[in-house]
Amino acid sequence: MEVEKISGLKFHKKQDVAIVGAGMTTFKRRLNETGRELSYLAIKQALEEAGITIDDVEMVVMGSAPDTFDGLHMKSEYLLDGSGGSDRPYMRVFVGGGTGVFAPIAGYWHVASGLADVCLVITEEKMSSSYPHPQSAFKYIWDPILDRPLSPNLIWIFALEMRRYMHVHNIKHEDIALVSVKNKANALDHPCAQVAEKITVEDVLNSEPMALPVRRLDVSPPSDGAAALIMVAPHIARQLTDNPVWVTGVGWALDTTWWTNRDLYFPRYVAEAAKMAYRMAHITDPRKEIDVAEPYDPFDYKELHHMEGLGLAKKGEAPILTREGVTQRDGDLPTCPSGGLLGVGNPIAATMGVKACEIYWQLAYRAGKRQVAKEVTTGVCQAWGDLMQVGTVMVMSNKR
Amino acid sequence: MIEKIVNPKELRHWDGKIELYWVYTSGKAGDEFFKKLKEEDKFLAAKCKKCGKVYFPPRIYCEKDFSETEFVEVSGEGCVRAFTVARLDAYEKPLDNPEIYALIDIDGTDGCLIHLLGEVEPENVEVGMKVKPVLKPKDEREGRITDILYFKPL
Amino acid sequence: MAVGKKDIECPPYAEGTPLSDEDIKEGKVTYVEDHPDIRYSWTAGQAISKFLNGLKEGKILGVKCNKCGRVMVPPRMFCELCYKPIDGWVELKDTGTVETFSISYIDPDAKPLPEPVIVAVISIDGASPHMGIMHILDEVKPEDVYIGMKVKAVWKGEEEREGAITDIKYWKPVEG
Amino acid sequence: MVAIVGVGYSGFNSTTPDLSWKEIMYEAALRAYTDAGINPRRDVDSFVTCAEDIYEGFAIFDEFVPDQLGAVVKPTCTVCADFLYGVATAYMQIKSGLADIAVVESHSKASDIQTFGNVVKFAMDPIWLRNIGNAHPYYLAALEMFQYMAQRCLSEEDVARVVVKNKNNALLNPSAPYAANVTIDDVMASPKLFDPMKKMEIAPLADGCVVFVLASDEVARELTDSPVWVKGVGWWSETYGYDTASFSAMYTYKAAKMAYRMAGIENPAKEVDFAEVDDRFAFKELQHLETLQLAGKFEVARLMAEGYFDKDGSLPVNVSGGNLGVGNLLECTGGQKALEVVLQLRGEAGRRQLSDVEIGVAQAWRYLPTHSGAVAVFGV
Repeated sequence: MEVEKISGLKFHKKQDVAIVGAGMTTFKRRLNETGRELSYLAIKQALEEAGITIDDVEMVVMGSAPDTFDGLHMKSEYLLDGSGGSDRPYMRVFVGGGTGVFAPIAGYWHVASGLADVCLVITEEKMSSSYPHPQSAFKYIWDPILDRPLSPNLIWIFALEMRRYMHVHNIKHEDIALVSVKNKANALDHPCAQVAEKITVEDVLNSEPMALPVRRLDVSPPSDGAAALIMVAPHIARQLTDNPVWVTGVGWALDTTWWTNRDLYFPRYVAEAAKMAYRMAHITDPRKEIDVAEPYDPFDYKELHHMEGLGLAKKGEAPILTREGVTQRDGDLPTCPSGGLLGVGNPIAATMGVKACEIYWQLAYRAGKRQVAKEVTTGVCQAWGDLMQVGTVMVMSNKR
Repeated sequence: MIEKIVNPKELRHWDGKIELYWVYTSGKAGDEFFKKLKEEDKFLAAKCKKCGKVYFPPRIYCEKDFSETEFVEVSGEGCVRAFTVARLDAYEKPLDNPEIYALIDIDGTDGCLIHLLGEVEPENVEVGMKVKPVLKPKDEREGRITDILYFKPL
Repeated sequence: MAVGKKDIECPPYAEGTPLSDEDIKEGKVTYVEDHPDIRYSWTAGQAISKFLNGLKEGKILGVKCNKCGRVMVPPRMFCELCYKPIDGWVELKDTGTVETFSISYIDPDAKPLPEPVIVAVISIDGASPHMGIMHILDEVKPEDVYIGMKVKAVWKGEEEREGAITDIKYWKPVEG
Repeated sequence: MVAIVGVGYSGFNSTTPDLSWKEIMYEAALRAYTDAGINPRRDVDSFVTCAEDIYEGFAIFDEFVPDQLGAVVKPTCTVCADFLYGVATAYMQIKSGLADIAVVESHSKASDIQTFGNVVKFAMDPIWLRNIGNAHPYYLAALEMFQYMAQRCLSEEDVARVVVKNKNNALLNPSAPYAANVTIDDVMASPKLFDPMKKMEIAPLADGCVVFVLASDEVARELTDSPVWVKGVGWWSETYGYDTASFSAMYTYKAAKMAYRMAGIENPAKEVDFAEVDDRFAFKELQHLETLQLAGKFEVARLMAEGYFDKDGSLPVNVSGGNLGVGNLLECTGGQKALEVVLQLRGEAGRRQLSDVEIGVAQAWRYLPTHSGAVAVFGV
């Protein structure tokens, strides 16, 4: 089956887009704060880092995943006042789990189109509101007629995809478990982390089975949290900082609803999204030109899967790179230096804090203890969502 | 579409629901408010430390300037700004007892609360009428907005 | 515009107030519970109505597109790749191949299941390659399932069938 | 400049038992692509759908979007807001060079929802508002109406006239399921469900789908000789809480200001030829006309009574029949408004065609319980 190419893009934007500040809350299984209070706390941090006040913000982009978590229909409206949306143009974008990177992409077009010079991007998730378990909310992502009568659990799709990936490339679970080990250890340096710990491959392989091949420690935990990002036009960035981080490429793609009609071993939706972003960023050889990466890692195999989709590894090569230590924080291609979703937590949309925000901090050399060893100029972050359908990719650089 | 079903009996529907139990924590400001109400029969509002706007219901931030707020105590009494007599329930079936909803400006604050009015006939409700909250007995309170049963004329 | 970026060594973060399940149960914080009654009756539409009616008769129906040559299941009224109406209906076999599978120990609410369930994507014989549906496997031990295994649908009795995906009880290995 | 080069729609009906949500989207999209003369698989750079999950009955509706729009493995996203927000999104994507051709879709499958009152309630603040009393959340609109009528010294007839105008306008619109030849006496006799709001002043639900194809200046001129231009677009949120809300549709005032500035309109009452505004509650039309600055604060009701906003008046409003005639289309409300404006500007509005129209305004609110909305200015 042939996938048609994205055509006609000239990228004749009005102005460049810089990131000048980011902030996030701690990610925890359950927080007392309401969603809007969490948003407020994250925004405060981002405004402080950028050195601006809420009055300087012209437009707000909200990213938040299913309404069924927070338990609110139209939840962007509910979150509005704590999200800085009061008395401003305010819009929520939503591509399922991919929202974590899609929200800053939407922030990008708010600024690049010239409609806003200062745009606040806020992502929030309060998964703990959903009882008996946050996973219960995922019952309703399935097709109501063809899938829901089979009483599916969300983990199923991952297990099915993971099995296919392992089968096609003949990958052992041991190699996949290394990702979980790496990310949970990386997260020890993240003050917001929920499940940072030193574990071994054996711990992963012996953890409780959920939907085999997926076991407990292959999975990131549900969390509450929020993250914010400030995106500005060049003339504003110049006033605020000497070294802003530029958004050089964005891309997103949504694959067919009929996920059972596709071969799941390769995330072509990520590949298409990456192709768009790389073309915009003039990247021809991502493996060489990308210095640090934050692929989406809600499950350990997903990091590998997405590295291949992003062109950071050849098909089936990501587990080998991981085994050789290339993806460690001091490796040649540091991957998920933040600790990712596996270590820091997975408040669906608010994972922007460990994806887009982390790449910003890495490229601005502000990541503190998490700063990668090598010199960095270009980084990529990516998220994924829906029924294994969405790829969202953003490329950033500290050189314009 | 090239072909379509012409026999309406062959058209299908599928019934289902979105059914979950949600637990909403009241949050930082809400927790403070409801605990105070439950234990001490007192009402809290929140005053912006920068612009002085007094929020009711209270919140930990000023939504206009994003400054912090501080709690201030208020009486909980207020004036009716607008009201309506609702005759349908959420299923659009007639309510046995029509409910009077009112928008009540809470004294000493810039905010208001939407709540029920009680101990008054619809025809006697007026704009500007002073009302005060009627609380559940202390041992029945749960720390929720429904601890206020309704507002009644002062 | 204000003063500009402060020199912060570590990226900023805000501390939330963590709670445990016990804190909620013991009423350490105030909270509201809700269990709204939200119901739907989704219109199945042209394609899925016909598919469900087919299941009631013990048939799996697919559709074909003459432009790309694909035979698709579940059926749809248009080919999403060619963006044109489908060219006809095809009755598929009730046998297929396991594309991928998982052994699930948890139910939709993440509670442990008494017995693990085997779930699989099964590509249906008669449809194009990888054209599958998700369904349950049974009459096989979890350790004996493999990718590429041939399976066959086990239907409910004719009078029990109601035109639902669950009219197929499960899929079992084809003997021999 | 950004242009609309194709429109398509399906509906509008009170129910659609024969088509699933996917199939109404497909029908509308196919018509829009044919209208624009494009192939979505080859020509479209970005697809935007406007949907709210709980209106659809899914946790993530975005999943079920790409196939029927021809968007498989292409840039596609959901904006959780009204159709006009989607137009704004497509506008920005085109302006930022991410797309040359962008498609905006929105639909309502309200007939799938069995418990609409509970769905709206589910959007209300769970801590401070949702569980007070047992009434249908329409009471929130009634409270706002009460205050608005008091502030503007309106009589019940003033509001009832909106219903008479719109339901009668709808008689000329073949896609308006709630058209009726009602008189002011009929409306006044309709039961008061939420004092002072009457049954007929609440727009009933309807199904339908609207798809627009937007293109950049250059591409639009290649595709068509007579594009309709998106002259300006604005969206604004006032607040969420009823304690901080203005109760006078400030969201529309601010959104309109943004859109008018973009369109270079200084005196909207003079420069705008006709408007399609959100009238899902009859009083909202008056409120929105005022905040769109199409009439003075205290003049709206008088002008309405004088026939100024009739289809043969100086500034026709809701010629399509509005939501009172077409129905409450949920997030597609702005879609129906924008569609009518485009059809009128193109001269394709059939028997309800207005003469000599060049600038039209579409406006939508995000419905209960919000204080957000969007405005778009279209012109030829």
